Amino acid sequence: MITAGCDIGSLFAKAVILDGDQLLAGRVLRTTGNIADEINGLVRAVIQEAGLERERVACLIGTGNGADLLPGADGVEDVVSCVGAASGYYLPEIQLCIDVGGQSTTALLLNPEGEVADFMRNDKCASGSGRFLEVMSEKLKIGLAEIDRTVARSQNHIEISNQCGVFAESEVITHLNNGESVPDILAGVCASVARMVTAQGRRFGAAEHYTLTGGVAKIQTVARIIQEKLGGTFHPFPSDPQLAAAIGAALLGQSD
Amino acid sequence: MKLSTPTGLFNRLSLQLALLNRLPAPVLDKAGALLLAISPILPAEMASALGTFLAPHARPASLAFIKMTAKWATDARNASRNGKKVLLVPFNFPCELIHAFDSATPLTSEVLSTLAAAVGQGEQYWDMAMGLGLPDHLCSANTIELGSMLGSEDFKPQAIISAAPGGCDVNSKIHEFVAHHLGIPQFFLPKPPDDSGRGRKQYALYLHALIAQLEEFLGEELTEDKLRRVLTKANRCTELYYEIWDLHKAVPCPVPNIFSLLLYGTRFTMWGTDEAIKTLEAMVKVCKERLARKAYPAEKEVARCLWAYTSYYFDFMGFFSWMEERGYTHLGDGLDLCFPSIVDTSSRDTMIEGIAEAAWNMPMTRQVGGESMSRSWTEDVIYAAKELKADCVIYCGHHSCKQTWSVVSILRSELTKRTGLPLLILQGDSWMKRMTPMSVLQQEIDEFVRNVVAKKSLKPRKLKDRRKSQLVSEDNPPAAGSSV
Amino acid sequence: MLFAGIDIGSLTAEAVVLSDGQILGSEIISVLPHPLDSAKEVLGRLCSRHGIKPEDICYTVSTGYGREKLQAEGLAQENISEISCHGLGAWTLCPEARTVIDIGGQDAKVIKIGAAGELENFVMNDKCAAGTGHFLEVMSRTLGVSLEELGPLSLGSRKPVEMSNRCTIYVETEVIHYLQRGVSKKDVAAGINRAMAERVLALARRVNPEREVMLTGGVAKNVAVKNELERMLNVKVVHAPVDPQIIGAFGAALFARRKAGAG
Amino acid sequence: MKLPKGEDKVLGKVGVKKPEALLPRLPQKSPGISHFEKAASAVPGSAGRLRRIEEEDGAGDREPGPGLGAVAEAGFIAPGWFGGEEMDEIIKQSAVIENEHVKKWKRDGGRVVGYICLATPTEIMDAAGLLPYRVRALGNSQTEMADARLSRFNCSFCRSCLQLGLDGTYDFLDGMIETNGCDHLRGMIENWHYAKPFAFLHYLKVPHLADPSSLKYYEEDLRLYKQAIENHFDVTITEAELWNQIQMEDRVREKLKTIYEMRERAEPAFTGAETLSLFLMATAAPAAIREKLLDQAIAERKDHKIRGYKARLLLGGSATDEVDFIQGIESMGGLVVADTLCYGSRAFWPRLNPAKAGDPLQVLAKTYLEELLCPRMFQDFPRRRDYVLAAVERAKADGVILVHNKFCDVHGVDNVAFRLALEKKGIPVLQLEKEYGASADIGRMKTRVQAFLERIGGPQ
Repeated sequence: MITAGCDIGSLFAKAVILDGDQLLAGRVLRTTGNIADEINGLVRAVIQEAGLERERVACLIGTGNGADLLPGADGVEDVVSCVGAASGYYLPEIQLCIDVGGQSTTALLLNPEGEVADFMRNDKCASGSGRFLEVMSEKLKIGLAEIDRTVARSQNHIEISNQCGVFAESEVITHLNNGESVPDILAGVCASVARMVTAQGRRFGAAEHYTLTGGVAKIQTVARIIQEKLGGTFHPFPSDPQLAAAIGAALLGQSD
Repeated sequence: MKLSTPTGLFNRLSLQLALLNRLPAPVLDKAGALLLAISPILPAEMASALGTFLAPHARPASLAFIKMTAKWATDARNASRNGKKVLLVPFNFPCELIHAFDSATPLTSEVLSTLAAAVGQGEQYWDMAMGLGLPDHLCSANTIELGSMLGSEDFKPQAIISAAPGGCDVNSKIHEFVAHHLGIPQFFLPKPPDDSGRGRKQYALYLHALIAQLEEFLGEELTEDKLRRVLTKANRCTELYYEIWDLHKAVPCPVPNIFSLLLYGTRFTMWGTDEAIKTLEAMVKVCKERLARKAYPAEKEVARCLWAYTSYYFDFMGFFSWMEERGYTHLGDGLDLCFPSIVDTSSRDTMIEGIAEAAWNMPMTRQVGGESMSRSWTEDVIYAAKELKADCVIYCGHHSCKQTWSVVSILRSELTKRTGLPLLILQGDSWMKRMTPMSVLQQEIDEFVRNVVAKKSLKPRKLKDRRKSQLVSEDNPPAAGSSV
Repeated sequence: MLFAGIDIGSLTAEAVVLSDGQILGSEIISVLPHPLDSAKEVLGRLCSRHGIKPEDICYTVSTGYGREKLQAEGLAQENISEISCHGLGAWTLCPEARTVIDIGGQDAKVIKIGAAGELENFVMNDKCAAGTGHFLEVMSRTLGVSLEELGPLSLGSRKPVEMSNRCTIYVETEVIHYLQRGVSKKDVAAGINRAMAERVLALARRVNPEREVMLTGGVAKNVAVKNELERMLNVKVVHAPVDPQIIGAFGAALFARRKAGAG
Repeated sequence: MKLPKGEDKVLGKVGVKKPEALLPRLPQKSPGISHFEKAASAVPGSAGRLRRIEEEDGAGDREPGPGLGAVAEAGFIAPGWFGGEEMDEIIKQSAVIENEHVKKWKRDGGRVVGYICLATPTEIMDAAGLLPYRVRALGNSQTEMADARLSRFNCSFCRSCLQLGLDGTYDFLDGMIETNGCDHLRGMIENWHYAKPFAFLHYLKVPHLADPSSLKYYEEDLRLYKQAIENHFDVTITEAELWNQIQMEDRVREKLKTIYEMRERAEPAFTGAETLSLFLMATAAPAAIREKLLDQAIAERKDHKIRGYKARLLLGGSATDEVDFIQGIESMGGLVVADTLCYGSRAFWPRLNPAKAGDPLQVLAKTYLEELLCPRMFQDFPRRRDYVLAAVERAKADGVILVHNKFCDVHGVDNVAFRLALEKKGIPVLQLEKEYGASADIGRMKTRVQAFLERIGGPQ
């Protein structure tokens, strides 16, 4: 059966097409105010990328904060259910999935059946989220895609200790003014995000096997620090981790 | 009567309540029905408050509660005219002690803030306190009411009693600040964090000292008769408290969600008065009738939620009915966990001892004022969760509750270990919508119930046989062209 | 004799050059990652536009976030906090306005000036960082309008949306939420401007603002925030006779003139 | 555009001074020569950016001494303007948690018991032959282990301490004395103990009032504390030994007070950052060493004079052991000449009565409870206010900086009340709310402090 999943988050919309449990196509789109058209376009594009006709898609499932904005959806699922389904299905050995989204970090505890046993969102402030990382790298005029390459040039450890995103930005400016290099500061920002994510990941206690999903999981620098700090065995999500919720949605579309 | 609109929180509220109180009971009842009838044309929030308070299944008790609150506020409003002094007390203080004095009347600061939140007026008074430069991590339950006293032409009490030292730094501190700022005396009932019995003894000493100070301040002796008059009624309240407690146990729960608030609203303001008895009796009556009819507001009871500490009051109480509509039962929150005892009314000493016992067990004092903040709180939550057959616990995460925030991770692990019950940790200010909007909180509760609590009762969604799968083949990388 | 003031903020950099006590010229640019680059760029542009050589400037005072760096690297002889600079600049332009509200990129500040222009008191946002220029910048970007448009856009709104979040990053999501659900940009912009004014209000209350208030910094150009503040604080916002964004740099230049003994 | 008249006067008033005050951040070390001799023989023009404030007064620059590199390697920024051998050593040792004195004590078989709150009479531990160690975080800001337990709404100082507890930094502790200092502190110790139980934990319950019945209660609690120590460590604490320790502690307090007096002089002998380092050392070393170190510091700085600062400041507020933070203020020319900090004057200002009369525990109870200068006491705001006002007057402070860690309620509120009281007396106040250990936060703080210094002018 061919199903589609579409995850409309706070900053990005993602869409995937699954054939059974095989990923045919996936796309990520930065959304702006004109969401209805964008989502329509995104779904069309991903279907096209899979080389299919719309009729072949048996079921389109929406998830995310903006799930209600998905035109022609056959159903809506919680992000937690979707991320849980995707990580639990493809990574049967994990007990914990840390999903780092645009504005929050969620720790999902999975039971041996791969179902969500419990989950916990992060504290009120947005640090430790994708948006935090984005704001900081914008300040340094580094695109998200260049973070890893930039940090690779870092020679010194700079510490960013403020947890408030806006105050952390002023910390970044202070470091710039002190003549610290952009790679060093960026390394500090990544470490700071990783610490927040780690703290969230530890809230259920130590997990032997875990994975990371969400856009931030793509930043190798952050993912690596999280792995160092958490210990245990890290299982990389077998596709673009930013697509995890969309994949889970499509997967749940197959479950009936 | 002055015609200008009063500015302060208490002045406004007490005027509104005084007007209500003038109405004869049948008229009030009719007025309630009328208000409800016109609620569709009222602003949505106002309608939701009325909908919650005056919903037919809760109305008899709510009306009794409104009358009781009106009496409480009017007594304070007219205190000086009647030769009485108004004592500002915190919620974790046995107000029956003040009711026993002829020359004093208690006002509870947190209840005033809650009422302000219920009519959407909280934020403006909070801003007045912030205007003084007070930190924004204070407790809004106190700061809203005290901000009004500090920043507007509001009514001022004659003295403040603080029962928070030992239970809550924030409350104690803001009380001290206000007493100092207004230049009024402050009396204390601190809680020694000691479970060995030594602390309890010292607590009784503090209470005796407090009574002596109050007698001197009021120029009135607290006689055995006065105590007995109030405590006999308090004992009746206690009986009714446990009746309501027991009624909670039935599945589906016959107790309307808003009764959690009505119950402790009564405990914190008028315990030991006829009005309190009437309110509690009305509540019991409603619950019993509903039990007999097996009435439940929603199609079915989806989740039985025990709230670990406070609930949310900033959305005109609509939150309680929202839960009911979704089949989420509110089994009460931490503020309901005050476990009163029947007081031995045989002598002045036994009665004061009874008050000490009641004070020692007031919410917050009893839990986070214990020798271990986490242990006493955990024990109570686990006890209540088991007794009331909860299937989940929700912590509202009021940002000011530093004590509970400090140990909520311990509560969670103990709860999971000992009962297997999940705990949802939310982050919202109970009294102000600024921290987290209600829509977000509701979303989180829904998500929690759907994914963790009620999953068992839902249709199981079997994915294909689970197997470790290659999501994509090597030659067909996904999301090509996708960007971060 | 020429004197310069350079204000390196977190979002923009400004330079002002004074000649004989008059503003010879001013320049505003968006900051570059390094404050030195920003300073060289903004001053360079100013100089070339007005046909002066940087060497002709006999004294320079730096202010803003990059102020120390500029001095350490010899681009300025002296650094003075933006609070003093905004105070002096505003007072010089408009001596009757004793309260200055400056909303910068990272900080909002309310400054009280004495009768003779001295810094009497000030408060800055120590709490959550919402209520700063950064907030408006993020929000206008989310709305897809320029900072300048944000004010006029909201003027016709009858039903400003209510921003229930305090955190900038969360408000951003709230804005997206409203837009996605078809609320008009006008009402969202009005909600943003009101939220901004509310945050400044709490700060301003702490110093009892005088009847006449001057707004400096980029936000001063936002007519809606100005209107809201006038209403909420019951004050009159006076207009600076120059671009309100250059007042910090102007104050710095005044200090430079004074320091060089040419005052 | 013409400038209005009178602008000149104005600028004079705003009072900005040449910002030469980039103080040397590292102590100088030059064996055999005390710092004032060094100052006299300083070579002008050689220290580059690390210019001393005194250069204004013609003392000139001087060469950074040897030892500088070694200190820098130790990974901290020492607070000194001047070295002096002993001071250098003290500063160096005070910047590490398990310092050499503690290490030696442990090597020699000694046992160390931690405490945090200043309502903990350390004499009882000393009398039992234990080393009382006041827990500190020294600016640590990485708290991911603690953040998984405490919340973001908890004081960042407490989260930092918990992190160090969980990550093993405090493994040298043989026990802990807990107090109900504040809600954050209680929660911190509960989590520490829950995640990593102490071998010995005693909870000393300190009343929030100081009336006679509370005093009696506290005295009894001290007895329980003494018994708990005796039982667990299998020692007997004699009355004579308690008296010895009370006398010793009083001597330490006297010396600390002397240091504070030297710092409050018209030409102070210690900077604020140095004083904090001394204080930190005096609460993390065996009794004999505590006294010796303080004596040495006093002797070394007897005739030392710090000049050329812009303003004299008093620093008050919540628990902070951040030498960096004070140094940041001082690097702008605001000399911290007095403090009312909990890691500072409040911990030793009340003197003990060493007269050997009556019950020593009673003597301790009276000092530690009745004279406890802490906002956790909910009855004596006027006393705390007067304490601040007196310190301002004594130290001739030009202004007061009141700081509290975000989410610290007791200090957050007290600071507002202090500010109102100080402003009423015409004393300029700067109130700061900050995150503990965010050393880079100094950028944000600096703007405020610099403007404050510009506002109050100070000696020109």
